[in-house]
Amino acid sequence: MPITKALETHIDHISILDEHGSFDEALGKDLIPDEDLLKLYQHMVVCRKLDEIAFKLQRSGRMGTFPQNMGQEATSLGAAYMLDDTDWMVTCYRENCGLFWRGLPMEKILQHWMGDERGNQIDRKHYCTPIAVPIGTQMLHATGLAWGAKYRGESQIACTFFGDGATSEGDFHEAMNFAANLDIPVIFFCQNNQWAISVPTSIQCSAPTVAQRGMAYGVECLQCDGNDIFAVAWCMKKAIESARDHNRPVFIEAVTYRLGDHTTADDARRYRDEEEVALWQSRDPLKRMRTFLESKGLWNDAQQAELDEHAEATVTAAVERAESIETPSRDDIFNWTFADIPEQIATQRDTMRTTSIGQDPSQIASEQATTQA
Amino acid sequence: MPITKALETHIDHISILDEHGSFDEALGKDLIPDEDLLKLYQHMVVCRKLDEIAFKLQRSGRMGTFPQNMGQEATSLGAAYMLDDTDWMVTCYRENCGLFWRGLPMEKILQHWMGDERGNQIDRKHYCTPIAVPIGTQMLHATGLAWGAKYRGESQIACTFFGDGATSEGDFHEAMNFAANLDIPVIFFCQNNQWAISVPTSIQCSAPTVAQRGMAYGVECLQCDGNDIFAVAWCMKKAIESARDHNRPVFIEAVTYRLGDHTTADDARRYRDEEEVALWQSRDPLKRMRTFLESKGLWNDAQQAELDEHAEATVTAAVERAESIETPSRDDIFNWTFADIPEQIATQRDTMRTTSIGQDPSQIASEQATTQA
Amino acid sequence: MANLTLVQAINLALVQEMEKDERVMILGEDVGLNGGVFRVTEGLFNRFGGDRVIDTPLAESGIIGTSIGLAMSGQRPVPEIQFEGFLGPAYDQICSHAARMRTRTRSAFTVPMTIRVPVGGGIHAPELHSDSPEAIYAHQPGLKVVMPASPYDAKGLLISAIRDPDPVIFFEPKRIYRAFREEVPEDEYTVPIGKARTVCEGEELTIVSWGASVVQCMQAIERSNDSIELIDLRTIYPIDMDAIEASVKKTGRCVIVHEAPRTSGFGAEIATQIMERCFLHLEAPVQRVAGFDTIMPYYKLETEYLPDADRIEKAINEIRAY
Amino acid sequence: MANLTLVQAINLALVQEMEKDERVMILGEDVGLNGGVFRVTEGLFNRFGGDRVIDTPLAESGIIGTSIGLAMSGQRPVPEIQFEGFLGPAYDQICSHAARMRTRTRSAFTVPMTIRVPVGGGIHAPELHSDSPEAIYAHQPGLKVVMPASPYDAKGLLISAIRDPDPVIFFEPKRIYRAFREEVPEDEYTVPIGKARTVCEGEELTIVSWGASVVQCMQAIERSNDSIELIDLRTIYPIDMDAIEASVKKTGRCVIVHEAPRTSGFGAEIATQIMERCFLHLEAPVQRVAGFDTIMPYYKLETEYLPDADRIEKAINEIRAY
Ligand SMILES: Cc1ncc(C[n+]2csc(CCOP(=O)(O)OP(=O)(O)O)c2C)c(N)n1
Ligand SMILES: Cc1ncc(C[n+]2csc(CCOP(=O)(O)OP(=O)(O)O)c2C)c(N)n1
Ligand SMILES: [Mg+2]
Ligand SMILES: [Mg+2]
Repeated sequence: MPITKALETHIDHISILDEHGSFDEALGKDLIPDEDLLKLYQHMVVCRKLDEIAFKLQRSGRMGTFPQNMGQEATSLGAAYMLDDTDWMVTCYRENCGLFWRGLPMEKILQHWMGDERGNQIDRKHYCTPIAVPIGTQMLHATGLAWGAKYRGESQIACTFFGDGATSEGDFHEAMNFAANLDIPVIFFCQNNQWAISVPTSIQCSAPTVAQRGMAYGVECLQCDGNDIFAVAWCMKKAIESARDHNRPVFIEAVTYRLGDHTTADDARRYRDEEEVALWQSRDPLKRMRTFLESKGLWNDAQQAELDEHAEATVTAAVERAESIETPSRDDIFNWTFADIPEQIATQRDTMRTTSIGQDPSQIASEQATTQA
Repeated sequence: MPITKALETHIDHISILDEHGSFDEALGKDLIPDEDLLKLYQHMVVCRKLDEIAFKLQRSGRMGTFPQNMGQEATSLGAAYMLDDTDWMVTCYRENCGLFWRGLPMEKILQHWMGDERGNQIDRKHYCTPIAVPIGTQMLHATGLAWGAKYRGESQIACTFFGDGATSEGDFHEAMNFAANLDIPVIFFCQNNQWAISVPTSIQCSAPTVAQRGMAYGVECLQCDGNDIFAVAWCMKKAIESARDHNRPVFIEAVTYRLGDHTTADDARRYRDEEEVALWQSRDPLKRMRTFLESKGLWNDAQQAELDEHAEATVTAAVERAESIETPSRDDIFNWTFADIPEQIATQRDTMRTTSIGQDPSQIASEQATTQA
Repeated sequence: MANLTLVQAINLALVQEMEKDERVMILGEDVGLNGGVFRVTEGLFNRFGGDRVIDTPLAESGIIGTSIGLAMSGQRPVPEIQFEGFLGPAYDQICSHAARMRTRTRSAFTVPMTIRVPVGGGIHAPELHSDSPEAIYAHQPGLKVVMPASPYDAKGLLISAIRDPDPVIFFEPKRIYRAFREEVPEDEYTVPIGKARTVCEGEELTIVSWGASVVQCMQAIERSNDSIELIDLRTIYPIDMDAIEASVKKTGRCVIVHEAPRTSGFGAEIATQIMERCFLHLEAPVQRVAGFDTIMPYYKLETEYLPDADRIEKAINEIRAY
Repeated sequence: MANLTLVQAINLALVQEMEKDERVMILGEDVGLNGGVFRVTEGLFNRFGGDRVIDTPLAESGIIGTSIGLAMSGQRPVPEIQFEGFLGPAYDQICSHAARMRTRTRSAFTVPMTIRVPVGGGIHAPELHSDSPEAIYAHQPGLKVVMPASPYDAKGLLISAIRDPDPVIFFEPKRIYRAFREEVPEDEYTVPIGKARTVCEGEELTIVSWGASVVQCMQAIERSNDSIELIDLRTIYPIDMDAIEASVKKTGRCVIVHEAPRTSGFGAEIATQIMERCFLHLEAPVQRVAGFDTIMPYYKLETEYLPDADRIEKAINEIRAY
């Protein structure tokens, strides 16, 4: 046979709780206990509240740019929920919901977007890495972090999060390829939220799925409804097994939608239709979860009212904490460049406001002495 | 259905004339006329002779590093044969056989590896780009070249060549992704010769095929026996159609083998088995072609003897031409940096051996005058 | 004549060059319908269509690498990199290919491409949105590096850059994108690459600067009683040393102001060439007011990092007193 | 003590650090069974196994990016980039991440990583195998940049680099990989990062150089009748200006020699700091003997490009006669 099949393959799409409220028992049963479901839902609501308040803070000049999570809460949260507490979460900047689940204090995120590096001074016990501004670069760090754990014989894995846009960067390819070929336990979790600022996913990936990006490396690829926390959890379960037990990376595409602007510096009305937004609003993971909980008799309006209040209070308190942190000192510009600050930098620090030289100011004096001599 | 198929796909492997001499009439008939077959074979033999002579030149200090084509002649040649003369061939450094088919003078290649930029001063009528030293980078240029042609409404396409190792670089990913999403007519032609210097393909790509790299972008992916010029031609025909008529890129993996060292600076015995080499020697595209031609009564020993002589003479003449080219002038270091050489570079050029300053030497004089004044 | 911001002047230059020359194409992230995150390419997508104003995948090496191919094929690409901090992924294509193609092929292939990049600090942006990497690219032979400090120059220099037969990195100081307006002729004109501009003349001290810092230099000069000459470099490479030399030979004193880290910043090159050319005219060492050898801080501290009129004034005084 | 080449000295340092510290891992292209294209890692794969000496996919950004992750996780990666011309694809990971991680996270995460890179011209290699990009990385805050000029220093500096808590780019001048041997102690020792070495003392002129060019400087000094002090920088950043200042204050004259292009090369920084610190001691402008503002030529012309003893001698004479 001159034409033979060198490979046959396919991609599964997972959906458990769909936008019409139908729930697949076969896959969904026992995936998430009811008490956890309640916690997860409450968590999402708090995170959504942060989006609302952060937006106002930015508009009133109390914060810089802020990227909202709105519409995508189920993705990072579903993933964080399934991971062990000591697995690395290597995120981008649109995973607040998952990070808070990890215990990362909300004021850290606020502080970061308020222009203070200490927001990224994350206690290592959270196993979270700093916000990654350059798109597509952090997957390599995730690969290295997981590799390090594997090297030391630890069972820790890494899960790295990124957008549809990030999959266009070369580093994404290199990270997946390293993980696949060197057997490194990383889960590559793509939040396909349909947009990279103003550029639609079709320009990042014109293939039928983003999930098939992973086929290039021979790793398992899964696509799921990213607004369905059950589907996310199901995929994560499979992926965690594959990574933890077999050192095999997995690629997950969670199909979701960025309900808000790209950041508070953006105005999405310039480039996308109201209709599209409305359609996705009907698929909102918060609504879906609430309806589901209500249908199970686990939730009611009174509880919601209480939760809304709690969310407002939680976020407001975090904002207060963030705003009450003292401004960093000028010296901080210099003191973190190296473990030991070289003389040259120390001099720049010590003279930054007293002389323009940035060199040992005694030089000026001595030179002047010489001049006069 | 909670688990649905988001995608089903496969990869075809093409083989027409196999290593045992069996020929698939269904696919192979009329693909290459007999008279062309003879020319192609002769061409391969000449190219193989260049490898042999270049190796000796390097060993005797008459040339720098040289990368042999040995074992891979059918790949670039089969591709060049199928392309139009005005389609771009955007190569790496292991495609001499295809480039000579294009009419690129052999002395150009020699001159390049003898350390002379003029070896890359390629007449644009050949539609070949310079030798690309940084691995994996030239596919983006191919994409741009094809894009330019498409923009101007020309029917020209580009075919870019690279090794298995190159597919690990981020630029490879970005090039395929641009071509796929912006509908740019480029053929991505991977010569999977099993090695990237000392690193086997399994470390570059542990997936069952390299061909599936293309699946990430939703483009057509083909795998063929790269030592079978018919299979290469068959894939190219399909790919050219797709690119020229539909602006769709195609990814071709030609499975072949680097019979020689990586370059003359390498010693492959350090890292690979004799047995593996012997196996692939039995699949040598030149042997295969000769046997086929003989079986069709198109070739005999006398013709071979004549061809061997012709090859030796051709290569020797090219070497003579390359070696008789005058050494470039010192000024050449400077004269090609910009279309108009800025004053500063001109001064560096004009003073490089007369003063160390690299600045206007009149300065020295005038400053000295001032000193004395 | 119209009273334009720097953003508007650049937009106008792009429109005029695209109308004049079919080969000009704009490509980058969000440059299409959205008009760029700074709105520099606003209106171009509607005016020239999606074939000439192209939203690309999010991949800087891809943007520059395909632009190199486009240029080699005869087009005049004007790729945009969204912020200077994202030049990094494209560094290799810029330095290993764009800068070398002419030399490598002895002009058989050339790369007439203008890379537009917003540059510098002071807009309260996140990390990697506030750097000043001009010295990096000035050190790479085969590149021209341009940075206008005014709307008039921005238009004229950009037109020169697009018409230039070689690759140009066109840095746009984002702090002054909309900081002030200037009369900008509607007709096309060019400002030559490689020629500095004397912003104001003076006898006692020369300040050399470029980009957004020119504004701070002017503030410091206004405060000072000394007679100070201000040179806006406009082009980093090739540098206009003749202008600097003439000025420093006159004044005998020089202060260089830039945002980039001090060590190995472009100020060092200028100071060294001044020493080479004006040694016996110098009354004091050339002084640098620059960013520090540290990562540009997040925005709570960014004004401490950027050279301001205070620091420039100190330098002036120190050098005058030397 | 053994009489070793620079390659052997580096190999020895790697062996000793790997034996001492389990966290040390080597990764790169062809570093495994093949022992690296220059055989610097020869024998390590067999000795330490494939978990610690890893042949990676052919992807420089991947090598550095995963090394950053390894370092963040507590390892001490020593990635190799095969030639300095292939640092380009890794530029972004080096400058946007490795250099910034400590500052960005206020030391919550750090990147103790040593990037080994063969550097410089003179070995008759193809394009992009002969460059000298040290000034590029010296301009990036957060990186240390080291370049030994002798086997003894190579071993001691590499051990310091591997133990350093911050990222170090360790440039290995390939022209002198095997050019000469030197006594190298078998015991481990360190040479501190940030301290220059006075190769020979002199009274009339100071030469500052680094890497392979130190050899050409010594040739020029041997030819000269003047009393010349030669300083081998050893570390580019942080620079040992105290050593240079002391020498130039004594001699009053200075020549800087480097292979990299002249404009914005690290020579400019040194010359400028000399002016800042020794202005009234200088008898002549500091002189640079450097590569040119052109692409490093292919090997037929490479010796014309590289500073040789003739050009250094001319500089000495010009500056002495000034
Ligand atoms: C390397 C790099 N290029 C460009 C940018 C500017 N930028 C910030 S976010 C963004 C879009 C990211 O899209 P995606 O990856 O889909 O993530 P999303 O914002 O949708 O969550 C761009 C282009 C950047 N931060 N880094
Ligand atoms: C960016 C870059 N990294 C490393 C090298 C050094 N190098 C030259 S050839 C080569 C292997 C290339 O392998 P492959 O792509 O399979 O091509 P082949 O030589 O097998 O034809 C390497 C690592 C390079 N030239 N460019
Ligand atoms: Mg997105
Ligand atoms: Mg190969």
